[in-house]
Amino acid sequence: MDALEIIQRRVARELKPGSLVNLGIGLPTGVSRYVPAELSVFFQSENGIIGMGARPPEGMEDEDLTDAGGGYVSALPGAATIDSAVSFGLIRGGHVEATVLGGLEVDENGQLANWVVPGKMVPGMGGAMDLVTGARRVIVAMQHTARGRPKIVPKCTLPLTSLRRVTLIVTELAVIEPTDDGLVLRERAPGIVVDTIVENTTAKIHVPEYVPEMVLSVRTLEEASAAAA
Amino acid sequence: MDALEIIQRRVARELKPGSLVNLGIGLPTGVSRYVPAELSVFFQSENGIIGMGARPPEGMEDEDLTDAGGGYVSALPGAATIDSAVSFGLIRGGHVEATVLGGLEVDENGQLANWVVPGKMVPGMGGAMDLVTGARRVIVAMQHTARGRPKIVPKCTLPLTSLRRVTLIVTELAVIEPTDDGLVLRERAPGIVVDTIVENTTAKIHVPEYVPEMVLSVRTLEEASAAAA
Amino acid sequence: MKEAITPQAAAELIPDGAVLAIGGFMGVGTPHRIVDALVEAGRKNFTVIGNDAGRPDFGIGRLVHAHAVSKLIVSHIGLNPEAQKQMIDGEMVIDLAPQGTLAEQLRAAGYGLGGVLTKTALGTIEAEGKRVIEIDGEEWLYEPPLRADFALIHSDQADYVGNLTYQLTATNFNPIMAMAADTVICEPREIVPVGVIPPDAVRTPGVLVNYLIKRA
Amino acid sequence: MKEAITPQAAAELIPDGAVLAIGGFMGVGTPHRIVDALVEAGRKNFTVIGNDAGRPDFGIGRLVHAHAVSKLIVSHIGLNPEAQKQMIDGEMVIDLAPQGTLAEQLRAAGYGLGGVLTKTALGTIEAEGKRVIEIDGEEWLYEPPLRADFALIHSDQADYVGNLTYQLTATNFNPIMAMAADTVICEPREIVPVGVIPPDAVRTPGVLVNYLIKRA
Repeated sequence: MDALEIIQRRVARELKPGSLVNLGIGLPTGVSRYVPAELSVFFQSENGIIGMGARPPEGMEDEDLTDAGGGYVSALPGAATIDSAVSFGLIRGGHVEATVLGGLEVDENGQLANWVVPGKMVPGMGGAMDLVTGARRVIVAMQHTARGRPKIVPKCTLPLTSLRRVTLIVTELAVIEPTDDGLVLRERAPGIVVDTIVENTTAKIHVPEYVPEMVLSVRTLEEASAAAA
Repeated sequence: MDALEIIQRRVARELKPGSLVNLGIGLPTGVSRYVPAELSVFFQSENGIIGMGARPPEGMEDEDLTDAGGGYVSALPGAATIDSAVSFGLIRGGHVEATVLGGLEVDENGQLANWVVPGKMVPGMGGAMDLVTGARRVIVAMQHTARGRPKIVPKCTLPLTSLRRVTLIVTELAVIEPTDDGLVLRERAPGIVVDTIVENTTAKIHVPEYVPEMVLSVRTLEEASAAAA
Repeated sequence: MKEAITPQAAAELIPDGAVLAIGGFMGVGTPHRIVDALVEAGRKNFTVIGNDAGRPDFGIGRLVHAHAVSKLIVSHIGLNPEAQKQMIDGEMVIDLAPQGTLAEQLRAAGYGLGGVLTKTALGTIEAEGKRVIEIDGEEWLYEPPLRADFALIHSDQADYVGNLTYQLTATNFNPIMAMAADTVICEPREIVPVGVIPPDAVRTPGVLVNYLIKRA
Repeated sequence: MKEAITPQAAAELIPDGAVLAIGGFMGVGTPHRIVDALVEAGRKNFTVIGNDAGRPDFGIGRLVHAHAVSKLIVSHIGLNPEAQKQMIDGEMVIDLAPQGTLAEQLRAAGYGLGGVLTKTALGTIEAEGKRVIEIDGEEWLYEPPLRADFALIHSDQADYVGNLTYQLTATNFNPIMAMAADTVICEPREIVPVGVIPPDAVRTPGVLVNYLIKRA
């Protein structure tokens, strides 16, 4: 299982049955592969649809049905079209239960930088600032390090996406929860020892006595409902 | 021709072809009788429809199609349903070309009081404050006096509906325009002499040398288009 | 999938003293069966946000008539003398707000905004004691967001995902209130299978709705 | 009744230097024929408000590619290297804004509001130099209304009254922009007779629309 799959599988287990979820472009998009249809998770694409499904078969694409990156998608039964004001009203008004986004850096305050590298990459924030500020839960799904450089740092050096503290950080090594008392190591990836995680993290990280291994199986509706209750 | 008909006929001539117009409940509602269909004036009812038509024949009423007073109406071809936020967005955003409203008092500043008589009648402002503040043109359609007491006064004694200066006052005696220099008498009703208007008005009113008589015929599309141009 | 419950079961969910946003405009588009169930259950002390006080014993007026409302936030009470009487008797507090302001205040709560900057009511007695914010030399009246514990709304169709459509002037405040409450209970005229309402016809996405009321 | 004109005639209405709000999201729901006509007419110095810079030579990117834009107010330029280049070269000013803020700023202009109070971007570099308004001890970022001279929008259907419907994700900013400009020009996929679009299906009332673009 590669790093991406570990992250996507673990994040998928965070999603609640029947909830509204927004997945960022890239790594987060792949999370939906590990969310079975029976969970009735509604994926929002912020360009204007709730109930987004996979890319349709070749030749059945429609130029009016795309995701936020412009890629073709489908509409699942029960889908709804929304304009940009409603779409971001759902995001900013706390109606999106969870958003899954990539990260460049997360720090000991749980603050996220993921939209700009000054002087180098200025793509614009798109909907990222709205999502990180407004979603009920913000899950950062990213590789633990970038070219060997830790991404979980004492203090973000890149411009923040929001002052808001994210809910959870999921990497191919660990699940880390930002709390009032700082970052807490909640889970480690299968076969990964705590020391490896600490070595690859420059932020101070609290390590409880017992750190369980991540479960990476796909949750059934029954399991997901029990976990949400 | 009674007082109401004079007012309604004269106000009807103010409405522009193809424009969005909001008529208040009561006297203003009757203005639509003197606006021929060929003008394509779109009447908004602020409870949620543009393109409101007359009450349907008995037995063809629908409980989901009413005006702001709860009376049954019809939908003309090209009608559109809107929710309350859009409806008042049209009003407050200056998209309503004209509103016609009744008045309790109008004063030398052109300010209108029409929603409350403290200690006596507190019905609530409904949409009146929004309409007077937001419509592009505000036409006050009212009887010149109430039980002999002038309603066009130096300074409103009743609470204002808005700080905004209304566009035009139409009564059964006169058409009066509030301007930077105060109230100006623009027209007199057929057979009415200027002195009668001045006697029935406690506000200072500027009387130009020549005050034409109101025209009360129903405007054709051709006339209305020429007037609007 | 959303549970379809009886109006009585809905009333059981709603405690005395709750803040209710109730859809409708003079009773048109009001969820009458939920209102009736609240009256029958003898609930009390509600704060009710709505367009108007309805008519005596109709629409929101039915709750007023049952003395179930301690505070009413509406734009109009003119067609309900009972509401006027309870206001004068000091039994019920009435907060009047311009219709457009009310719509924007509810929307602001639902959309995560800090409030509304409007010209409506600026400088009138309605603005007394309220904050005025100057922007580039221009004055705007500040009105805070308005949020409810429960939105009680009406729709035309619903599907079991909770997607809603509205019909004609029964739309009014219903879609706005659906965004502005912790729990949304909808009384649809008809519940249809999932997939029957085209995505472009949905006016309120199902994710906003918590409960549907069963057909009578 | 609204006049149906050619894209060329529409371009004639729009002077150099105008502020344009252009619908679409990565070119989906953008009025491509109007954009093409503006490029062909050699118009210059536009301020363009939109979701994004499109792709090179597609969507709003087509105007950027033609060097017709002097200022771009968008949330994203990441998929258009040409926009990045013109920004770095100082040929084009780019004002980045969060997507949700952009939507609310346009809406505020169309709805007669004094601006937007939001948490989005508060305390970030995007908020530098911007006004923060404290309400009940809580800080909110103030963002001003955003209005255009012309809204150039796409729709699915239109009737000759100007009523519009949108389809799926081609909706995006189009209905919001239709409220936020002095002149609204819509490029529908299809123009149908008046009375064919049911009142409940209309998403933009015709009174907002000034011109329709004829079918190709």
